[in-house]
Amino acid sequence: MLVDMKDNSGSESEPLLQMKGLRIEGLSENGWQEIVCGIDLQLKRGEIIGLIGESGAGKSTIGLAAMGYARDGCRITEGDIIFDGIELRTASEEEKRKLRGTRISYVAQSAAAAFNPAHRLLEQFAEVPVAHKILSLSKAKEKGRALYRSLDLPDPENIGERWPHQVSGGQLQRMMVAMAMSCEPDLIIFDEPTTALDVTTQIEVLKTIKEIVIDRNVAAIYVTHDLAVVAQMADHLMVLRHGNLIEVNSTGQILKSPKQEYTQNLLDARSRNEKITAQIPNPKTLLSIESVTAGYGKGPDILQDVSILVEKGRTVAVVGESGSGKSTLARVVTGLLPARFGGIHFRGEPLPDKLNHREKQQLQKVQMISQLPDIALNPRQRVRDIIGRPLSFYLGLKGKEKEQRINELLQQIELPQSFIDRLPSELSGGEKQRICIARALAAEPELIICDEVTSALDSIVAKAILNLLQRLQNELGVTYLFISHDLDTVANIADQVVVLYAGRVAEQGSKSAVFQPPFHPYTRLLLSSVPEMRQGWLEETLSTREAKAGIAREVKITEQGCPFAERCPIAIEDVCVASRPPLQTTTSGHVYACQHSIEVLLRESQY
Amino acid sequence: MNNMFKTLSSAPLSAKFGMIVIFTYLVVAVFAPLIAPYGEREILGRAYELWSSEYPLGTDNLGRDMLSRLIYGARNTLGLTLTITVLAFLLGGILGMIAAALGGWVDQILSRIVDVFMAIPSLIFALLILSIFGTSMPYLIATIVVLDATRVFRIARATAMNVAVMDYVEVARLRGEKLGWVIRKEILPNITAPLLAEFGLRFCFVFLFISALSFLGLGIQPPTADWGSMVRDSSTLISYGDVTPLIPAGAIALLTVAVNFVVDWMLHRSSGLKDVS
Amino acid sequence: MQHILKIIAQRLALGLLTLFAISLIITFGVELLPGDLAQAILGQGATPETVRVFRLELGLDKPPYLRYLDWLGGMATGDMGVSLSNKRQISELIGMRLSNTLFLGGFAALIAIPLALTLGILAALYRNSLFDRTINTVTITSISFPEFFIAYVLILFFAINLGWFPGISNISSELSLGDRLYRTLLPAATLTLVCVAHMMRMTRASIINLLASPYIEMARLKGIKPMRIIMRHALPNALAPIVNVIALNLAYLVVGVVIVEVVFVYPGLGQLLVDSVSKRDVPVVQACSMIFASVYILLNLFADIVSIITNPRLLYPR
Amino acid sequence: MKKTQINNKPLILGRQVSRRDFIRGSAALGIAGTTAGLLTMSGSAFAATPHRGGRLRAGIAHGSTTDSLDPATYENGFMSNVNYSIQNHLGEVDSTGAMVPELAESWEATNGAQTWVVNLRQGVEFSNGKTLDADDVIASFQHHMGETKSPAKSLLEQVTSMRKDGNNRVIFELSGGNADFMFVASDYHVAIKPSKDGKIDPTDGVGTGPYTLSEFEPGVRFLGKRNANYFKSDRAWFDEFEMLSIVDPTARTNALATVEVDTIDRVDLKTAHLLARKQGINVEETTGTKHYTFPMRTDTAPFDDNNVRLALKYALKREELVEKVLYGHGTIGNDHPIAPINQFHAATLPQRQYDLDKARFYAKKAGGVKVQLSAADAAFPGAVDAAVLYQEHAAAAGIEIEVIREPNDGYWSNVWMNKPWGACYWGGRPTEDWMFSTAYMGGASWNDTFWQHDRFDELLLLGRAETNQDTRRSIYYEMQQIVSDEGGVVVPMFANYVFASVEKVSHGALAGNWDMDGNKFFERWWFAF
Repeated sequence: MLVDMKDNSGSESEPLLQMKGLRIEGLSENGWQEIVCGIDLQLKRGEIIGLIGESGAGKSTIGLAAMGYARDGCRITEGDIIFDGIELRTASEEEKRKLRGTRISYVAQSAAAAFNPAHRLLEQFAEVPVAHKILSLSKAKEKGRALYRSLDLPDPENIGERWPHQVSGGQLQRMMVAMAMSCEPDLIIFDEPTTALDVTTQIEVLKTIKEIVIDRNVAAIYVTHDLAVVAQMADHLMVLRHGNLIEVNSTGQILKSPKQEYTQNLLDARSRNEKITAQIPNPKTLLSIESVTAGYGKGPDILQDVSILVEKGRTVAVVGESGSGKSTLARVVTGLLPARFGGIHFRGEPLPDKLNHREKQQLQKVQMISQLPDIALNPRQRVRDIIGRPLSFYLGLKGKEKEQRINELLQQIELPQSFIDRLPSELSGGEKQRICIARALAAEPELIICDEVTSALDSIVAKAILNLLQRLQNELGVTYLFISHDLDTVANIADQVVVLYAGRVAEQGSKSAVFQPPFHPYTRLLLSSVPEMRQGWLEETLSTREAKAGIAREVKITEQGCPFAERCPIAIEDVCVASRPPLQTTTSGHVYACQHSIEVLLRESQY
Repeated sequence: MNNMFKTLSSAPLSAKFGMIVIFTYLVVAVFAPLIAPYGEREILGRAYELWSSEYPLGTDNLGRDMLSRLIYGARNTLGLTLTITVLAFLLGGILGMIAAALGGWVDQILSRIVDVFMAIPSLIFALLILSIFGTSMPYLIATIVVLDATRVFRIARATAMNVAVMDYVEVARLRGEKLGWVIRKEILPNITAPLLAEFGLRFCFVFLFISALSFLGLGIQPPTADWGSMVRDSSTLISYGDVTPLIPAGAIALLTVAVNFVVDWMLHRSSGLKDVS
Repeated sequence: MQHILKIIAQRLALGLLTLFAISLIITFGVELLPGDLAQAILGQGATPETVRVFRLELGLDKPPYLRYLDWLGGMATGDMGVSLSNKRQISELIGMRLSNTLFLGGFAALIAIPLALTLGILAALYRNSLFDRTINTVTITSISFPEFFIAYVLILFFAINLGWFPGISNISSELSLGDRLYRTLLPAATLTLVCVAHMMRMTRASIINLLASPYIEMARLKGIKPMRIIMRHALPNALAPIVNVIALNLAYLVVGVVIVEVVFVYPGLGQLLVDSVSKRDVPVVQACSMIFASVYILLNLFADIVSIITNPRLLYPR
Repeated sequence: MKKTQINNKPLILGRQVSRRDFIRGSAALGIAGTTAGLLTMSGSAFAATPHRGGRLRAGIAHGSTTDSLDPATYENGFMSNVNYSIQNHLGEVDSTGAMVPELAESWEATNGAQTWVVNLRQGVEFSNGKTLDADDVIASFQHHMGETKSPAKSLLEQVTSMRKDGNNRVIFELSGGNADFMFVASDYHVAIKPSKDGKIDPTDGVGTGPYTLSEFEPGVRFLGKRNANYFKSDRAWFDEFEMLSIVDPTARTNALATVEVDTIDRVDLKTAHLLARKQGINVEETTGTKHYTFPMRTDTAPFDDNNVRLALKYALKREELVEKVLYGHGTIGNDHPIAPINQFHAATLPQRQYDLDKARFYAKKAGGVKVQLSAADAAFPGAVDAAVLYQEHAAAAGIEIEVIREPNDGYWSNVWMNKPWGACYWGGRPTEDWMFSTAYMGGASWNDTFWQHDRFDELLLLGRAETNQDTRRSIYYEMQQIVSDEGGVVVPMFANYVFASVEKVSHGALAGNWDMDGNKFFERWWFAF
């Protein structure tokens, strides 16, 4: 019935999906509040519209509303949602259920969470066509395998027999895109499908989406906060903020000449704003990590022979894909994970391996800020207690003195004093991260380890946090060990850059040296994978040899040879796989781990 | 304070009912001597007198006023149960949090000890201990406390484990905080909701366990009125359809139901599930 | 698979260690009990002389640790020894009782587990409906009454007033299976009432807990029917905590039924244990405790295995 | 058949109250014509002619998984019934309280009752086919003599030799004259079992009894099939006899109410009147010498002061205990152990009353009384309630009694004769001398009051030797008075045996020496229809 309708319904001019005056409310502590405030949207067949905005903009809610669906704690209060002539707001649950999965399908942000861990991937692929009686189980599975094959998934015949946890994040996300196609729907909702991925992985997923949507002429709503990403996909963009429409236009127009200030801010947040490294006379080494090798339990070495020098007052950034050992490095420095070999010196003195062997003063001088402010703040403590504790613990401050210092700190992190009595649940993500910074500052540290401090934040907020960190460094002279997977962020804040790959240093040196040729092949891959704010970038990048060789591969920790050899476009056959790349240091103190000479790398970088 | 009233008034009907019942019981327990028409052990009339204006619920097997016994029973039973439950939570809760916070061999040793205790049938364990040391109040309390502490340990450890992996606990440890502070300030406030719910359930189980012990003759010393013994003393009457034993049994059941209603509501609140549909 | 076997082996070894610890505690405990078997059995007839002879006959003159070692040696070779009081082989003594206990426990489980699961699933499906509230209230009420009281009330209504079932559940080997089931229905019903609430509530809670997960939302957005979402998407992932609670309750059905045995005159293991404690019949107490502890340990192991099997992450590590 | 009274060592007759308690001594034996009282609460269980057939199912309040068939270990009512149903003894007590021959055909005492010649019944067969002879009797006795754990050992210590005179005659030589020897020789432990090479197999379950052992699951169930060769032709009417151990009183009542069993012992006194009202159920009771006591250790302060003892004796409302603990199924006591049905019961001795003035007077004399009373329902059913009532009664006289509820478990080894004051249960003895010498003679092993009274001990010896009835009466009167006024025991009441059956269960005159027709209901009763 439905299948028939699909074939003869609607003319080209008639929109496939139409939303008029859509209003959605959400339940909060203060009762029902409007989170989508009268949105109109039109989507034709084969058209892709991008919904862009920061968190809380209501973009996912609108995306889901296109399926006639409101999450628990949300309700659609007004407006029309007409899909192919069917009014979804008045349609019965059963009618909507029959549309979902068959004519409108959904791709969630995190495939790892959205695939049911208890079932094999192909079974989940086949579930929709079988449940909706469109295909038999064997036919459905066959179709799945065919789709996997056409999407260049590795081992397409058998990958479907795996469980979700056995497949890497990027592949999983691509299989979710495939699953959305199981019944060849008219409309697919993409809900931030690449947000949680590394840049290199992001490219492969974007490629898959592109193949599916554009090549098969499916209409799509693409929800994201990343303009650069959506610029590669969408014909039109809707910029949203707090449930309101800010601007809607063709993608090209928005990128070129945004009409609203907010849109401009979004564009600016993605722009690279490189920090100029100031010269410091007689730089002093604050922290030196010497040939550290570390791992968990009886597992393999996650870090191998890593040596890093951090100068006082500088920012050293550690970059790499997930699994490269960045966070492990942070744990070794903080003492949470004693190193297997090697040592750490802090202010010229050896720092004990284990946390509980460190003296209070040593603990005080090294502070850490971590990735997820949500779980870094005790939900039962007020800001006063959170910031106040290090003050009383390390500095013995009490009463008025402490209160005053807390206020100073709040001022430093640009939050009003009224925040002192708030609970973390009453703060936004950016505010929480500021509190984390204040807590670290309260200890009056010399070194702050920043572990992906901006990756959970919206771009504008992240930018503000980076500015804050930079300001604090300028004012207080604090040193940062800055861990990030985002090269833009690193470019914005770092003086020195360490590129980690599979637990080893691939390249390290001053930022200018690392981000300019000669490139280490891995650095080059990373740099080329960062989306650029222009249409057509994706196609270009996909055609580079780095992308061809480097994407769609997992990071593997190897004992011998160069771990990157498999993904390296200029790997020397037999040599790179077999023997460890030598460390080459230039006169400027720049270090490469590569079989190729600097000259060769320089030449290849021009390619 | 205002907040609390707001929360309470938003409670569903069942929870409100539960809170009213618990409150009533507490009032009765605290003011037992003022409320009860007769003394706890005063022998007034013949055995099993019928309900009358003089004895609103009749008399028990020794001719004591049933209503007065019931009221004093609230005091004794609730007091004892509360004491035991609180002690069990102190013991099991603290050890559970320590096990979770420290991990490693401390956790291993504590967990294995608890395993051993849990594998011994609790009634048998109680029988053994109470046979050895007699059923005096301290031993009765100690025995049930130990038994229940093992259960509390498990839940406290499990919930504390979830909290212990949180970044803010790591931050506290990085700061160099001592174990006591980590447990008291970082872990405990975040597991109070499940612990409170468990407290309600434990309270009921202790309550029923004391009744079971009373049934086996190992409960509270006479002539102290306790509901379990009151049920047992008149349980043979049930076979004749007499309602006498129903009264103390009903009192036990009503309180347990009430506590469970409140616990349900608290669990629902703490789970953060927004069930609107 | 190897992973599971390894875990099973580890847990069994740990279980043996637990059993060993328990046997020590029990021995120590029973030794601490005032009086010994000779005194307990002879009672008033216990003159110093008869007690001396009896003790000699029982081997109670040996120091406790030697008797414990003897017992341990016997256990290691699978010999549970003989009851001190009536010289019967403990294996034989326990055999019938254990099978009775397992029969009753199994019967109760057969009613209670499907009932609890069904009610829990339905309650989760129709959460916050009148049905859900009713089921919740009824089950809470059922666990709020003391166990013996539930038993007495069931007897009053179904045995004495209605005459549908016997007032006691004495069973003997002569009975057919049907008769046995008929005669044990009331105690099984009592046990069901006692333990169904716990399991049902856990089922409901774990399922509801999962309903907020992204893959459930995904299933909804795939247009899967609500019942199928619960059964196929939520239940397999909710199984681990549910099975844990089921295991605890099953253990209770075997271990904790002394009161039901007393009230229904059902010849099970609990009564044997209570009797043996009161008579200080150490080998029987030991044997019963070992069985109870083993049941507990094995059921927990079973629950763990189910959690592993239902969790592909554990079953098929990367 | 000669009947002389000679003192002997205490007789232990096993446990009765609940599965954890004990009864001491045998019950009402109608010496010289005293009969056990019989009261019938409802209906009449007398039915004209005995009728053969059916399976009698009894719910018995005792039985433990630790029970053994060994006669040396019989200790509760369940095993007493098993004993009497599969085995016989030399003699038995009939409904008039007289000792009559059972496996003995006749007996004769000579030499001042120091030599007893017992002639055995001929042609009696054991259930294993063996015919009863003198060797079996001697071997059965020997099981309880010498190196043995049998509680009957002390009882049979007076036997210096046993020899057979032909296959059917056994001659017992005693260390001193004892006219009551046949009571001793028929003690329930001394079941006659077949011998092989001069020994019996104590646990083979073989006997000459009315039923043959078919199934026995200790603490659960006993099933006997009628012994077709039973030598008593007018007994054992049922084809089968089944016994269930039902310890919980409610369960026992339920079993009877749903006719899962035909008869139960130890009816819950609280609800006996309700049970009697039920259609088709008869509740009956017999009265005997069973009494409940509160023995004080007179060797321990403060009970070594007779003022304390008297203060406590006056501070108890006995009637209320009978009403609320026995629910009327008993009679009040007068602080001595001799029952109204005993031959020399001191009926003229003034009944001790609840007298607060006297209680206060003696308490004041003692310098105030503040004591602990240990009780458990193991002592007797309702002992804890009785203690609580006592506490309340005494409080009115300013006497402070703290009731300690002891665990039932181990009550007799830890509390009785250990704690200064406790609750206790005595089955009583058929004769004054027997009772007194068991528990009141200075130094007697079960003198649970640790009481030593020279005049009393002197009278005891006098009475044992005395043959003049009137002189004996005055001796025993004086002894009862001494115990009542100076002894360490509070005897508040004598308790009845109460049991219930469905209507079709019929019987003749009931024996009162034990519960349930002398624990022989299965061979004496029958189904009326």
